[in-house]
Amino acid sequence: MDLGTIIWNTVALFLTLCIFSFLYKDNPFYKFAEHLVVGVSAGYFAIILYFNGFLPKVWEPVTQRGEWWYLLPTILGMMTWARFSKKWSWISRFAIAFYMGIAVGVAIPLEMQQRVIKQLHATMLPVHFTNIQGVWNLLIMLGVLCGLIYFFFSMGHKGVVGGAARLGIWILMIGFGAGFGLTVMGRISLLADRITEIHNWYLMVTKALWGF
Amino acid sequence: MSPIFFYLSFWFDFNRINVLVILGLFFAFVFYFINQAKKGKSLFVRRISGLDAIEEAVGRATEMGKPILYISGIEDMDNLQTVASMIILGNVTEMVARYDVPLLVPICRPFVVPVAEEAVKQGYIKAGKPDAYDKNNIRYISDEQFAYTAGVNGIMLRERPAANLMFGSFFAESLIMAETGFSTGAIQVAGTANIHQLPFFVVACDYTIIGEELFATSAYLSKEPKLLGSLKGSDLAKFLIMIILILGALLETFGITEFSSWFFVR
Amino acid sequence: MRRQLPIIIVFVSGAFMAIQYFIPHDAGVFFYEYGLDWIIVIGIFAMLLGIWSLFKVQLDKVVKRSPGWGYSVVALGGLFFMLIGGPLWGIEEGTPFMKVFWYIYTPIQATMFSLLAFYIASAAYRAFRARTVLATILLLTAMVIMLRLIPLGPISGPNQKLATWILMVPSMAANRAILIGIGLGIVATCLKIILGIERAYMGRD
Amino acid sequence: MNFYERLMNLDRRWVYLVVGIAVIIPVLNPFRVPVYVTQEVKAIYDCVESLEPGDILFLAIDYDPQAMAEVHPMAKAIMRQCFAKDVKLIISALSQNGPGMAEQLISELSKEFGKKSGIDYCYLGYKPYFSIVILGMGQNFRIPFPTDYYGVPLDSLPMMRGVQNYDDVKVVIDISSGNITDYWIIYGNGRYNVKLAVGVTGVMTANYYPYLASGQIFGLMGGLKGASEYEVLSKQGDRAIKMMSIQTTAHIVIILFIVAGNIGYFMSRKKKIK
Repeated sequence: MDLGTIIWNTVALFLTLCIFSFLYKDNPFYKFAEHLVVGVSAGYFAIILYFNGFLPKVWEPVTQRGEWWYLLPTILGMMTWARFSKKWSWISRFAIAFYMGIAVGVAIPLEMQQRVIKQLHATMLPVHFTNIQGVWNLLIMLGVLCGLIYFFFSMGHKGVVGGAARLGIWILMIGFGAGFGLTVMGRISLLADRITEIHNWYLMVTKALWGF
Repeated sequence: MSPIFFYLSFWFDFNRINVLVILGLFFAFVFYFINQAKKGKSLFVRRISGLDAIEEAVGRATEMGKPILYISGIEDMDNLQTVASMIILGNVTEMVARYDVPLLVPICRPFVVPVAEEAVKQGYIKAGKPDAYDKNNIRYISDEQFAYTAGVNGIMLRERPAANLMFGSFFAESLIMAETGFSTGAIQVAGTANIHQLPFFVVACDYTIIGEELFATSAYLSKEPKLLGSLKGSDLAKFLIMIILILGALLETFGITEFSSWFFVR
Repeated sequence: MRRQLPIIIVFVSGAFMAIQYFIPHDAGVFFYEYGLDWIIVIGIFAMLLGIWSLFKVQLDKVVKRSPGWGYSVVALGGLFFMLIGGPLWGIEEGTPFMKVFWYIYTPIQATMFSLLAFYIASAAYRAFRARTVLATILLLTAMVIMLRLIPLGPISGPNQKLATWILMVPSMAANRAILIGIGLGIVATCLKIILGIERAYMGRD
Repeated sequence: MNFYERLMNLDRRWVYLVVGIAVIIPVLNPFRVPVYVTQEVKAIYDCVESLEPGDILFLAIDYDPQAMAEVHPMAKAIMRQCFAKDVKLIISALSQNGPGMAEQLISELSKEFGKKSGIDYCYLGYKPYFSIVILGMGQNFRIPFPTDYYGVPLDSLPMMRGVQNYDDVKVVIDISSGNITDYWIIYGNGRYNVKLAVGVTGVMTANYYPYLASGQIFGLMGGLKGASEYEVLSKQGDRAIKMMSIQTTAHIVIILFIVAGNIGYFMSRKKKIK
């Protein structure tokens, strides 16, 4: 075990404890770690974007493969820099417009397919009382119907609609409760991992110092 | 196969005709109601209490002389929840501009910065207070989820906003932010369409905007007739979906599967 | 031109990308992938805006000696170490750039993430009170799901069955209803943006 | 403030402290907790147990290394159970980052049981476009995989002689952390009628119960809980069971806090009404 590894791991341990100290209350250690991670991560992402984004998506296509059409988004990208000037900042709107147009256009058919039609298809199941699954299918369908009624905006929640919407929000709450309960396990695992890391540091240092 | 059909199949994916038909119907509904709205027909919208709470939160911030924090989620502008969030940000700014409290907007993705700047600036202009716009309140923090969370936690604890408004696409950071916000005593209104995070907002925030309500928010807050019209179009689509569902299940029960399999997307 | 052109651009590019979905032709696929590349490339250049915003806010604090300006020095230090260190040493494993990534950035972000174990407990303690019908439903469902992981002897069997039923029937129905609503909401929002009805995000002057 | 009001308004830091302790203790001293075994896991165990020596089981290791904590113990326990019973294995790894991890597991266990590649097991490895691979294997394993992971042609492997496609394997078990499972269900079971069971991560579990109900899969293991159940049944390994001790103590603590909060709430309200 070389000294460098021990020092780096000790730094990591220190920062881990800095963040945990936040559980008690805000304090200088937390502030230090917070500002450090903000600076480091922004720098890290910028550099990674350069190596894994700019080089393969702009530089290499244009200079090595002669795919000149990649210059078009490059120019648009540079237009966002117009925001540095008060007078010219409106130019950046063209970039925003292209970006939004593409994002929105891709989303229209995909969202309709993935969220609406797929769920619709999955819910059209035989409903009957001959076996238990048929009954469950019926309940699922009724649940979906009530849930959808809750999301009606142009009708007040009164009368029959109100009753169905009320049932709808109950069903949504069951969904949320289940979601909450299911997530606890994963979060506990995360904490267990951090504690294991701290324990490993302890084992490493005791081994280095006293040889056991 | 007829030659025309054969030729067409090069230019049109017939596997996806169901998507096209449903989209076409949906567009027709929305157009129809937008036109109705343009003609001046008044359109009713039910109450969404979480959205009424925004006004209350802004009012309280004014009384306390403390800022309002607006968090737009951690995804880029190609996520439609972020887009919706930016539109809501414009509406909220208009509300905030009427009072004299600062609006803080920490941001996670660089490309959201210019969009948020425009939205906030327009909000102030619309409220007739263009000078109140302060560019420095819209801050990029970090692309990294938890670095961003750490930064937002810092703002919550040190600038002590009276209200935290969280609209957009949130992931695991939702509960960290909401719990920190709760500990500072802020009123919290949150909305997201990420189903896996809704439970945490429901548990930790004062009001939660659920799923589709997020996309109805701008119509609700602005009361602009055209937007309300599209809301009505969506409702009609939902009604149609309910009928299709019932019909599909009934046919399926009697062993007729052609109807439901038409909705299968390859 | 400042007002109308962006709206036209949104409409044309949006309609184009929506239509290509229905074209099985290779050209459709090419434009789809190229279109997504546009978004990525524009995003890359926008990074400069982000870095500048961060730099300016932190530098302001240092220059004005606002309270806690020392921490801003830390943030700026971290930022410039990475910005200069990346090109200087490269981004391969073992360089100082990656050491900072593994031993400074990773432990902080992993620990932030793990705070959720505490927050999920405190949120459950505070909010799961049987005050209203809705709160009671939320509380009971979460309890049934959490109890699966606790050995309860004879109760374990029925509880497990109940938990499975909740996940299979009402919870599934809830998720589907929300998903369908969201899908419609998103498509409606997209439509409004393409048609220029909703354009607050782009400025109006 | 009386006792009940205090019970209701505990400072959140007490909650943090107790949760911290409830996790630290079992992390440092993991112990075995009793695990309730569900029918959907037992069905998988019984099926593997019913295989005769020489039968072939197809194990699809379709998860990324990130999901290892949850699903790796499943793959491990099933593989050990098969090796112990002299059941032969065909193994694929259709997730992009998975093949190296699968290879490690195979070489570790084959050494332990003294099993040989090509005789006792055949590791096919990775090919992109999993939906096409799953369909292709329905025709013949040799279509997507002319050679195994180590580059040996399938025809020269003794155990693959006469083994063409899914018809020659008794059962397929897919362990996955992504949507590859859907394709095993749609293509593997739907098209080629393979007898299929799946093991998935905790968050995915709920989505697959309908397939269990409709009989498209005969068994389902979900997350760490499912893995620990399989370990209990097969008596092969106890990693997941020990990890469960952390979950159990933490869940007990959280539930106790919820109960305490509600007792405080109801008792203090009762007092006010009086």
